[in-house]
Amino acid sequence: MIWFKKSHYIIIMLLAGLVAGSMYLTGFDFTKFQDFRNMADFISKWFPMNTENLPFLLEESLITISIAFLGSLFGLLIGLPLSFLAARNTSRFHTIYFGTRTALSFLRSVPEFVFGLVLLTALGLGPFPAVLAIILHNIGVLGKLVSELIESAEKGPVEAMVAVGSKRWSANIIAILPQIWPNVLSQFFYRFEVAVRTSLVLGLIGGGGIGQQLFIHFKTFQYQLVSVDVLLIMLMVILIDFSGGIIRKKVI
Amino acid sequence: MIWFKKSHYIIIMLLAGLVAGSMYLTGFDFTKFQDFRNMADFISKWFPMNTENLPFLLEESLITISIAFLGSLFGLLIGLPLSFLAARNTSRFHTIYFGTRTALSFLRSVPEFVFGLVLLTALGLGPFPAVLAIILHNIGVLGKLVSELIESAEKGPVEAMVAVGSKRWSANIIAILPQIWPNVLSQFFYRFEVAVRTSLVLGLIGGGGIGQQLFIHFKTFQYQLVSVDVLLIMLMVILIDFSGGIIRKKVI
Amino acid sequence: MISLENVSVYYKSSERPALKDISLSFQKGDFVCVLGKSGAGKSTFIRSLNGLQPVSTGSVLWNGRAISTLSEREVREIRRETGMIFQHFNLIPRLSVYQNIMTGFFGYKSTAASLLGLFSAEEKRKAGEMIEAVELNVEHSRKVEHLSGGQKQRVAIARALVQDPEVFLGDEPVASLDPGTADRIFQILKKNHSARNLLTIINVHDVLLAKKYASRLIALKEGKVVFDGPPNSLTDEDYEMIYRG
Amino acid sequence: MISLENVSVYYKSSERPALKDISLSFQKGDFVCVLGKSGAGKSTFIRSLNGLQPVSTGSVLWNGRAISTLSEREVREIRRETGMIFQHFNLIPRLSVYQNIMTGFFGYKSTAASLLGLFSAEEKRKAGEMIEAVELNVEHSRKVEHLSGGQKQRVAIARALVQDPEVFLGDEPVASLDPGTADRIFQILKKNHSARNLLTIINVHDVLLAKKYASRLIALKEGKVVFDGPPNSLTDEDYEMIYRG
Amino acid sequence: GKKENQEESKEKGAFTIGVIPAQTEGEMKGALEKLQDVLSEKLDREVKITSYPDYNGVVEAMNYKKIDMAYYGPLTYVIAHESSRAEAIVTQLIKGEPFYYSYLITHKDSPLKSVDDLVKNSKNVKFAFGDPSSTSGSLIPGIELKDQGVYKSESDNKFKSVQFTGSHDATALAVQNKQVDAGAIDSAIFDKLVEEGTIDGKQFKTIWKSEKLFQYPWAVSKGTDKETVKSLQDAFLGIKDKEILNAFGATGFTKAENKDYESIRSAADKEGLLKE
Ligand SMILES: Nc1ncnc2c1ncn2[C@@H]1O[C@H](COP(=O)(O)OP(=O)(O)OP(=O)(O)O)[C@@H](O)[C@H]1O
Ligand SMILES: Nc1ncnc2c1ncn2[C@@H]1O[C@H](COP(=O)(O)OP(=O)(O)OP(=O)(O)O)[C@@H](O)[C@H]1O
Ligand SMILES: [Mg+2]
Ligand SMILES: [Mg+2]
Repeated sequence: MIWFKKSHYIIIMLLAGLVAGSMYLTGFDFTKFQDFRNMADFISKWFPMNTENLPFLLEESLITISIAFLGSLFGLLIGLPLSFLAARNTSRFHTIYFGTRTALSFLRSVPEFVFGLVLLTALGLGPFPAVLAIILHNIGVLGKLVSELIESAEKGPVEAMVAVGSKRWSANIIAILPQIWPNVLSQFFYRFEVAVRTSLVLGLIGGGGIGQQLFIHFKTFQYQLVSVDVLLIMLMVILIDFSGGIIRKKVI
Repeated sequence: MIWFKKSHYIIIMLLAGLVAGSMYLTGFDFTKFQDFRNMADFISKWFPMNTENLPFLLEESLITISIAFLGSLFGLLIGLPLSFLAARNTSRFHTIYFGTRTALSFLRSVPEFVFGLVLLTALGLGPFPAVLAIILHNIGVLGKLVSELIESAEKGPVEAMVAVGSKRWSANIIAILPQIWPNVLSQFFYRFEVAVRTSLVLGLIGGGGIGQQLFIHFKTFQYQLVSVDVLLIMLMVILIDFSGGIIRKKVI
Repeated sequence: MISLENVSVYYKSSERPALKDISLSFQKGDFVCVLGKSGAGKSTFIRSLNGLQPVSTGSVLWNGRAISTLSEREVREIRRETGMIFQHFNLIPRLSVYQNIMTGFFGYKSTAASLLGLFSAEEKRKAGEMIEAVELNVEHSRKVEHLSGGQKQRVAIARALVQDPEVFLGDEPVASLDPGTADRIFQILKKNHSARNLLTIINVHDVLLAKKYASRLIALKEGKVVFDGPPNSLTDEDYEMIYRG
Repeated sequence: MISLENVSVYYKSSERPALKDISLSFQKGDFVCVLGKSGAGKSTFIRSLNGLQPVSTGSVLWNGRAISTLSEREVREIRRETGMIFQHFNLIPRLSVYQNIMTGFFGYKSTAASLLGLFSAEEKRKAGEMIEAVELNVEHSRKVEHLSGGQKQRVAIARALVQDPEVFLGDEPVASLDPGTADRIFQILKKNHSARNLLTIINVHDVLLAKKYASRLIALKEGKVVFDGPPNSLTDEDYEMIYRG
Repeated sequence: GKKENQEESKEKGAFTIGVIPAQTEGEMKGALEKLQDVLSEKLDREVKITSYPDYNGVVEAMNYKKIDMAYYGPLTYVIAHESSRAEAIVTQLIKGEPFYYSYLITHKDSPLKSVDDLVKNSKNVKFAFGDPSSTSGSLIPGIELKDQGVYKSESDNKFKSVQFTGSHDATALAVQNKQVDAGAIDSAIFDKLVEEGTIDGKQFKTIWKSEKLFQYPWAVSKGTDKETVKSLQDAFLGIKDKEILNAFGATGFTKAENKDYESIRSAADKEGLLKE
């Protein structure tokens, strides 16, 4: 018993219990997988793809990628400073720490489509409210994720800056940012990806872009167009993923 | 110019260009914020909340949380091993590294509701296909995020294990896991949160839980019930967030 | 200048105190070397001097005022006058040699100037001079991860030196250096010390080096002061007592 | 047992080679200490011996076979017979003192046994013994982050010792230790060495320690071997030449 | 939970029905439970009714026999019939009639008085459809506009802008608030919104009315035996319970069959929505 303590077993038992309960509630049962043929049949309906409207859909994709880009970039620009306020080791007063955490938690807890709905009423339909909804949500997500990276950063360098007599903020930023930067980038690109997928939900309520097209095609059962939309979305996600990988490699 | 190099300015110019282009495409314009009254009016429709059916909705929330829990836990259990194959510093062969990355990227790029739709043709309506859709998606997401944590872990401890003559896998696991564990947990709880929100999209196609209720209420304009659903979702997210924070504090 | 009154330090995850009821005082002009076995409390001692390690009981006084009662601003002023070299260097990863050294000036700069990297020509000259002094003949733009152990340590020394400190605290600043370089670094510290009448306190394992440069030796054992006096008063019995297994 | 043939090592981010055309050979029974200024290439040298640092040109031979031509399995067999202490310790963070030391047995265990923590009573006894030997009197369950510098180093030493290695490679294994403890550690290494006729190669800055224990001294300067011989043949001029600024 | 056990209960012989609350407002849970009891009794078999927010999942589920009966919109039904031979058996009566219409509406202050005006001024008109899968909010008016030569698709049309509001309710409000100049809407829902006071009927003009459209059908999956269909029809026709009827905005139920939706089918076909 070198790595495991008794408490670990208790945790495992507890998890197992929770898993069993959840399985019961969700009707988890692999024997239900009788009808593989159904799946194949269903997927076959998506092909051949209907590429008639491709130029238009590409245009819409461009809008989606713009929505996602602005949503995640501005989210990061606002969330990053907040994350320092929301990290235990860099936040100065407990009240600020706690307040920021709560605010971020709130932003994160509101589903994007609720933000979208509310903003739509003030701004009209279109991509702009979608961008704002994604920004608001991303502030919450990136603020939290980055704050946890900050909390698990090495303490030594910060201590060195403190010992130099540096101002609190220069110390925190200069000693921590270089440490967490590759992971911050990785989170940013991940959120960028997610924002492309989020445009689906926002498309449902008129947020524009390829997400809206997808829902229109979906609701009219035009699966041969849906497959094109999904493919475009997948390509965008993979593209972002790929370029994120390259950029990250440069900084690591 | 100690921290900034010429290349940084080029990057900033480039970003600014992209931002401007994206703003143009998405009709980014804060002057559109004329109709605050609309927003207030719209939000006022959500209140007072209609709590008649609260017990039923709580039950549905429990299903949602079960879906999210299974979806993220199994996603982690499968994604974690894969993430070691998908990290440059722990993956042994370039082909495996590349193959796993591509597979994860693919899983991530498929919108959850596509998985959901395909699975429900074999499994019928209800939460089970939702769980599987979330698992599949989470394998992609957690696999990638954890692999990037692995890549930015300190190399020293792994080197020590290699020098001991340890088997490749014991070396990677024992030297890296303790380093990244707090951030892995943070990702897990974050994905758990996200899965609760994802249940919304899946609710649209009959994935069960509070998401399905929310869409029903939304489509029938029962905003006073929508507000209850949203509140429940928010509470779940905050609850998960909060317990995640506590658990993470224990391991850091 | 600095004095300790009944200072004890207890760590959370350890049963025994790291420092136990220590009372000492240091004046400008003292060149103190602190000896002691591994685990005796040397690092804890040096870190408690500028308040990096809060004391559990007792107090550390700077010019008669307890550090724990000072405002954040006052503590910062003390610290920027105090150069410190850490046992594990505490360099900032992913930054270059030069960037790491420039952070030594942060105590005197506004947050904006620090983060924008606005350094005067004088500061740059100074940094270059210190890089020379510690014999760092590597590319200035190399990331500190890509240095040898002793080179890392010398970056840390240069960072502390550019501060032009009034008080110099070193936690085994030459442990990773060869005897030749170690001696030359001590010469620099000593020259600095004498020229500007500093207070220098250094933990060191190399007793010969300590004897050669110190004006006062202190030895810790299990968190207590077991020797305090001029180098020539350290007898072989003392030595034996300090380092016995 | 180990020999180097025209070994050179170039690092990507550095212009000069860290090792330059080195040819040497070591036999069982040699107790070698490697001297050299900071940055001379000592760490690079010791890391190239067991293949942790791939060489740019030339080759490192174990029993006549180039390490670069061996299968992964064979390399692993070599490494588990080789105890290594790193300059920066390379302990595993967030694991305890005891857990870190137990990883020393990993070379001899299956992945499953390693990860499940299945260790024999004999192994546990051995670990306990080594903890004693290196005088680590801290709680075994304490996380290694909460140790003093020298205590960390001793955990690293104990981890290498539990391997019962045939070859012992040390990169400044006592740099963070006081002279008393350092000497006692060297005694242990020497005793081990003689009892089992090992090959021991240690980088060390402390020339007195090197002279006291080594059967052969090697000095590196700017990546080249500038001295190779028994300790008593090291003249003051040699010393001067090795460490000159 | 109970609905998650649908699959199992089906094996045990439960008859599963999916309902999409398409043109109703208000919680219909109570009504559906009542309906469930009525049908159970008449079929002498356990019946499970679950409501779903949208058609797609339900259509696919019926397609693969995961569900036995569903309440569809006419267009959705036609699509479901085409892909899986779902059969309409019952529809609802509203004010005694199984029909409704599609309206094109404008604000009363609008200069647009007819479809001709709309066509002539299309360059200045912001037009709103409802949900893209809606018969009266999208399909039928879309065809009319196509015939008039001003609309081909969302990307290719002569309007200043075209958008899908996602629902009839939103379309009505958008017209009332002058966010759009004209919109397409379900006549029955429009009347209901006026009745409920959600919108002010006096603010609107109807500038076009479609042909009769057959009401929302209840359809069973392919291969449902005659006997079951018969008992279902009997059960529905016998429903007089106000709560159930109100949930669907209906005054009663009547028999329906596939050919009642022929006009919608040809419309959908024309739109290319049926090609497999
Ligand atoms: N990762 C690296 N990338 C680039 N250059 C490196 C790297 N590691 C070491 N070097 C350079 O190679 C040379 C030899 O380094 P090495 O670490 O072998 O020196 P050393 O003799 O161990 O020095 P020390 O006593 O300071 O530990 C040095 O000039 C160093 O700057
Ligand atoms: N963070 C910590 N948590 C708990 N105990 C600690 C911590 N840091 C140090 N200690 C303990 O306090 C005692 C003194 O530690 P300190 O680091 O001051 O020793 P030191 O004299 O600097 O030793 P060395 O020469 O090995 O660096 C040691 O017994 C050590 O185990
Ligand atoms: Mg120390
Ligand atoms: Mg070295």
